[in-house]
Amino acid sequence: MSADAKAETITINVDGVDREVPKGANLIDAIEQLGEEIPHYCYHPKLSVVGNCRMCLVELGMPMRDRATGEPVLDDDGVQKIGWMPKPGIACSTTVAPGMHIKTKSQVVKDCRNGVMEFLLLNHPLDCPICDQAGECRLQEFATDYGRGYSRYTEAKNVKPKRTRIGPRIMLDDERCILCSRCIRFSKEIANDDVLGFIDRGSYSTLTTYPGKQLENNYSLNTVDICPVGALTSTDFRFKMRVWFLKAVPSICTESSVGANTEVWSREGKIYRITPRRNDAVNDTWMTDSGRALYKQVEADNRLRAYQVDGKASSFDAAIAAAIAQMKQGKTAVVASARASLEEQFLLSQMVEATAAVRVDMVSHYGDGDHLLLSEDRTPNLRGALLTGLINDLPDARLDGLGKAIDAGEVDTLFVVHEDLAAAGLTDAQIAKVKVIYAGIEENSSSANAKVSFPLLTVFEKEGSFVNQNFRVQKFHNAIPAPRGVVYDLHLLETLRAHMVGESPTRPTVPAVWELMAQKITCLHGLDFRGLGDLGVGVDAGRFASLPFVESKNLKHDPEKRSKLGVEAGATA
Amino acid sequence: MAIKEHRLIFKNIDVEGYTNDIACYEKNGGYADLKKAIGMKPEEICSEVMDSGVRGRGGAGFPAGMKWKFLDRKSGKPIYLVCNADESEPGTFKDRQIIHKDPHQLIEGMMIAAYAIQAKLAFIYIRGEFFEGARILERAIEEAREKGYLGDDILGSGYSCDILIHRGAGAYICGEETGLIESLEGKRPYPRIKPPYFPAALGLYQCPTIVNNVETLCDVKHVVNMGGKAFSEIGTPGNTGTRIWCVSGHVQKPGYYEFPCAALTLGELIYDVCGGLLPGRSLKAVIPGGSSSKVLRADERFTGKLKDGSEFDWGIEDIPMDFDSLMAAGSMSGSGGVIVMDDTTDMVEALANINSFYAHESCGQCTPCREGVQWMKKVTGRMSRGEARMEDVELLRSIAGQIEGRTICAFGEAASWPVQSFLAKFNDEFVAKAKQQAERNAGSEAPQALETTLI
Amino acid sequence: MAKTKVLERKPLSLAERTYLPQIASGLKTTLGNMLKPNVTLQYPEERPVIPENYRGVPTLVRDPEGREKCVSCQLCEFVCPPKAIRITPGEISEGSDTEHVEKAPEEFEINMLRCIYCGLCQEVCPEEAIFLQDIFSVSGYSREEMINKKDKLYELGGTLPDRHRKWDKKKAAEINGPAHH
Amino acid sequence: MDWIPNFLLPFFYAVTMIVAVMTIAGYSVLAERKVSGWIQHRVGPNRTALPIVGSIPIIGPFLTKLGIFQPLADGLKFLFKEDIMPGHVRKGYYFAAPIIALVPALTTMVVLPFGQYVDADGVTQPLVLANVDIGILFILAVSSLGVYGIVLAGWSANSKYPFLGGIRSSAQMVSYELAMGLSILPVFMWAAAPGADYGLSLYGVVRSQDGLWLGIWQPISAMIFLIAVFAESNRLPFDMAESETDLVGGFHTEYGSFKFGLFFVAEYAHIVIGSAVFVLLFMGGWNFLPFVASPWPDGVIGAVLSVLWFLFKIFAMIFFFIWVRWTLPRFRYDQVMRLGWNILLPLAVGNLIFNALLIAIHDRL
Repeated sequence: MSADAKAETITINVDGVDREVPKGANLIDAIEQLGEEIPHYCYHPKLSVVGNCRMCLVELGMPMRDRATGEPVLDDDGVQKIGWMPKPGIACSTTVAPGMHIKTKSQVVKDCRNGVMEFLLLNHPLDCPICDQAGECRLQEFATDYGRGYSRYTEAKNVKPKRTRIGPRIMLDDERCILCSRCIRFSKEIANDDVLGFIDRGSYSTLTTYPGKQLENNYSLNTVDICPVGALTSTDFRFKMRVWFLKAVPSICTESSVGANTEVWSREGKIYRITPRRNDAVNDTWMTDSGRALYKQVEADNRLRAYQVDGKASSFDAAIAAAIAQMKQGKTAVVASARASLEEQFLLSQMVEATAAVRVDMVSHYGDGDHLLLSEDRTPNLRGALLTGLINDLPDARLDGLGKAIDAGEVDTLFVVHEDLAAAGLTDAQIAKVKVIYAGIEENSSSANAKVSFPLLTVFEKEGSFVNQNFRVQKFHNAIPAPRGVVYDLHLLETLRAHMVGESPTRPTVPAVWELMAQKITCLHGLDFRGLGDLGVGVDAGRFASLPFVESKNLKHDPEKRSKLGVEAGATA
Repeated sequence: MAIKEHRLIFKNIDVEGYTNDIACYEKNGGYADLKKAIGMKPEEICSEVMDSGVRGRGGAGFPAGMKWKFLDRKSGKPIYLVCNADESEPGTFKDRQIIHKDPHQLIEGMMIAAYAIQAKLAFIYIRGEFFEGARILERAIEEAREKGYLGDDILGSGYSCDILIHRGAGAYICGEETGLIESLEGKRPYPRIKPPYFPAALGLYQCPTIVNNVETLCDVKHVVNMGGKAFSEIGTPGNTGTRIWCVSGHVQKPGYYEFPCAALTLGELIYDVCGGLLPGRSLKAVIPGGSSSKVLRADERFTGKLKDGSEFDWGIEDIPMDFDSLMAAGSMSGSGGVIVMDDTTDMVEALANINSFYAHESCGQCTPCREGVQWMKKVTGRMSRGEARMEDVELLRSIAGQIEGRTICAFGEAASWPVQSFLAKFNDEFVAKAKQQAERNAGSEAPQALETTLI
Repeated sequence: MAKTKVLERKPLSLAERTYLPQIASGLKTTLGNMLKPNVTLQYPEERPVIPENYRGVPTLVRDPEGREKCVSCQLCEFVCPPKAIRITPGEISEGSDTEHVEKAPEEFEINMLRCIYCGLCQEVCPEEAIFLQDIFSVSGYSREEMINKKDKLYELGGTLPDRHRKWDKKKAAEINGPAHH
Repeated sequence: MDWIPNFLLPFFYAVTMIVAVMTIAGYSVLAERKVSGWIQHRVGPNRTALPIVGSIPIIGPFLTKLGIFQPLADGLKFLFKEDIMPGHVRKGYYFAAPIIALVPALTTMVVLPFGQYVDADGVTQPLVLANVDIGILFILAVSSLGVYGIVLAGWSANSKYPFLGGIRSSAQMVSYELAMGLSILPVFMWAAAPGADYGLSLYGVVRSQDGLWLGIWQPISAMIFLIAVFAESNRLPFDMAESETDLVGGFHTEYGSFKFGLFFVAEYAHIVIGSAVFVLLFMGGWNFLPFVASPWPDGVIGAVLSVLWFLFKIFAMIFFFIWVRWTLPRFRYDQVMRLGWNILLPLAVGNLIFNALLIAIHDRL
């Protein structure tokens, strides 16, 4: 919420109590900010309003004014009379107005909710035991609040198609659908892929895709998130685990520099799904389908799982010793990564100092953006590398400069973080010429030729922060434990640095690294890790404004505004 | 026939030798009023219509002049006029007669109205089942266009407006203003939520739009013809002009009859105009304004106060046929479809019939109507099949109560009012039926209430 | 303050103070008991009558058609106080007879070393698939043996009558198609 | 070649005796379990069957049901169980304790007469391993050594519960030894009247009960002795040394397998010996009934019958032991002490004085 929005509030009367709400807000959102809830199904803050579920009916009234004179109409006590509307109105299509009176707890409102609830449940199958939505289902929640507890409906329920595959990642169960049309509106308004719609009429209305089309855009799984019932389910998560066993940890999507806010759902150290987390400054309530599949890297076959020296598994201490011995021979070059967290990049820069590295390189990973939540830069933390001073210019896709340096014999040892040297353009001859110390998540050409290999952790196994396309620093948390025997990335970097300068290594924590960073990096003055909050903080990055970043305009990023970044960042902080 | 019809709109209809081509229409003074209107300022026409007090003939009875006044003219967006010819209310068949037999009258009325509101384009949204009507209208429009009554530069006035015919796909809900607009836009006819989508401000393609009934638009022609003041003198104050009553059901001579408002009572309409009931039958109930209006029971007394303060005490035959009196009697004149039922009618069957119509026509957008109307149909269907349970009457009442006033459009009321009024007025009949059937089915495998528990 | 009432004890007579008569009467009592018939059952040969609603070993039951009832909703796993239940949910593949049920457990384990026979799993089961039946003696030579797997659970559970036939109704509705209009 | 009667024969007799006593001890365990079961409306051991004997029709199942083979199984089990020794015990004493507990119990039987044999000459001879004149003193002296086994067990276990049990046991033994000794003095004062053939001989006591049983003549002595025997043999209601409710298992908490078995056997051996002594002293030994002349014929048959009759009385006593066990609750420790010192000891002293006076008066008359 920006500062000026906070300033403008109006007073409305909720159930007899005057409350302050933001001006121009939707009534449901306004009430939600007061900590209460008006039950609703079809309304979604990021979608258009259709008002078809009728769950949010409330009694509305405005202070009465004489039509002719405009004078307030007073009752016997001299208090302005309230003109209650004769029929209950839906809160979702109502914008708050000064002096507005609403009743959310009156008998009429309760009757409305009970009635709508009963109607919704009439043709809803008793699928809860096999329904993936159970546990986070709005229908279940409101049924406990407003349901009757038994059914007066003795007729046969409607039969509609079940288990319909409407897209590569989406399964549709029409019987469960309550026709709220959120998915239709999302596909049309947000994903710009208008493939969903209703066929048939009345109680037989059926959600389906346009003939011959599928719901296969890269945002299709958001329909699963916004479906208030279990009509749309994710084939990836389907029947894998009940949600009440899962623990949600806030995290950041590493797919691209958008840095979508996510929640990682795990049970007993196994991740089952990733869902978006609302952040109006970054991703609203959406994320890409491809970003949701990233958890699979945790158990990927090509994961590097053990410390290796000369290709043989070894202990952490032995690997450190081997690496230090190699690096102390001098002429070390570092290939940093934009996939590492801000803290790791900072410690890497410290290590670069400690080793007196010959040069620091980085590899860019660019692809096509979709102008929504997938940006051209496919690394989550390129701007972090700029902030920490690891690099001063945007990286190239190939390590040609490094290759030349190797050819010229300026480099003996390569410390590589994450990157695949062969893929980044080094020839086999060049790689053979140097000793490689590799730290990364996966096995690749770098690890295959490495003298020492250090396994690193995925974003789910550690905590830290990323700097996104808008120079917004956002933190992620530890969702699952690290693989057995693997130390935290920060610990590894600190150990290497300390051994290089002959200190005894400490075990750095993320907040401790932040204390150091806040001192050394101007942009981060006055910030600490905890202060980032769940939604992150934008930092002033005016000095990088002239760099030719590759991101084009997308959902929350506008390159035109880049010059104003600093101002904007200040405002969003 | 004691009371003489006063035919205004139907003046030429059914006259020997009158055809629906433009030559015949012009011969009978057609398009003179359009010429007159073109000579007037649009605001003048509007105020004439306002003065005439003509009320919408589609069902709600909202004054047409008022509706035009609400039009958002400042937005700078084009204004549209839409003629609602989606006549699908059971018991109503007046618009079809106008379209079939005097289409030019409608076109003339529409052009006057379009000129008055300065519409950019006018549409006739005609019910999908009216194949013939659409054909006739298309021909009529072609004829009128040739003569310069519509199209570019109408009658040399510099005002241009054309009429497009849009055939519906056959759904009752398309008769609802905003549903009609959605359908016209090419979407499913889901009625829009009001607020904010009042057609006068955000109508067709989010532009200011006026939607009027066929009969209303024809009335506009006559307002221009005789002047608003003269028009308002037909009928009583507040209930001006003539109305076409479409009488159906158990009368000797069903059909359409045009009378000035309040010119006759319901009794006179049934017994004098329509020749009374079949021999040996007695009147049981009347639905006075299409199936969605509330039923009137033959042996009840209607008492209360009129708007002007006078008290009344009517039997069913004494109710004057106009907007306000029928409203005062607890029903409405609606679209003018008078359905007469005699003592052979089983009210449960009648309600089951009405319910299955509404269940079939519910658009399914909002929950109470989608689920509730279907449920009511199933309950009354069960009752008419002989599988009623004792609690069904109360159940029906409860369902109807849960629908009324909680839906997006007026369909909810249209569907729940018949149920509520049937149950209120013929409660004994429903209870007796339920009891009889429940007793007969006791012990058998009839569906038991509370069989399923939720979760 | 609580009211206390001191009761006067009747002084013991001499005979009572020797305790001998009491001992004698005690001996009489025990001897009398000895001559009464036994109340014990010769367990393996004679079986006790298990009352209905007895909470024995939890088992999985099949419906009268021999289909598995459990849909692996994992409510029992959730509700189980000692966390004795472990379910790996699975999907019924398309084309199977019970395709419309969609979900069935791939693995279902009840650890009888943990089970406290509270019966909450039976109570919570929405499909009436898990029952604590009349088995009261469980034993095994290893911990692994004491973990009842799905096969064992079905073997122990057998078939119980099903009042609801929910899935049959569902199937019938699917075959007859939507009762349109 | 006199080593046969001098050495081999006594050895043979001794072994026979040990086997007999041990068998009776073993079967009293069974009796205890069976009787306990009956008193509690249960069945008791009825499962153990021998491979061949058990499969004999009718008899086999009957014996099995009686639990006849159970003691055998128990004994085998004790023998073959893993012999666990806790690490914290004092090893030597730990091993010695059960032996010390059992040996006195078995030793006392040397002087126990168990029947009589009237030979062809009409001379009546006692059936006893060693017909010593001071039989009762021997018994009193040796059987109280049994407590060393218990005290040693409690102490060597090096653990608090056994230690408490051992201490309790020793205190209890001391307390009741006095009353016990005093209680039997009147018996011998009457039985071994001046001029009698035997002084403190148990055979003499039995002989003196040809008509009147001393139990009837000396009820107070009989009672005190009975109570003391209960206390000495650590039986309920005096099993303070074991007292599983407050001391886990008492002195033998740390014992298992065969060592525990030895304690077990020792306890039952004590019961058997105690019963035998009581029968000898107060219940007329192998005499048939009070005031009824023994109907035993002369010769071997008579001897066997007398022995059997004697055994029957012992079994009755053992049954009585068990019966009491399920009737009376265990005493509190202070009650045990009070009973011993405040009641039984004065009573025994009083009884002694009374009898002494009575004898004095009797002798004057």
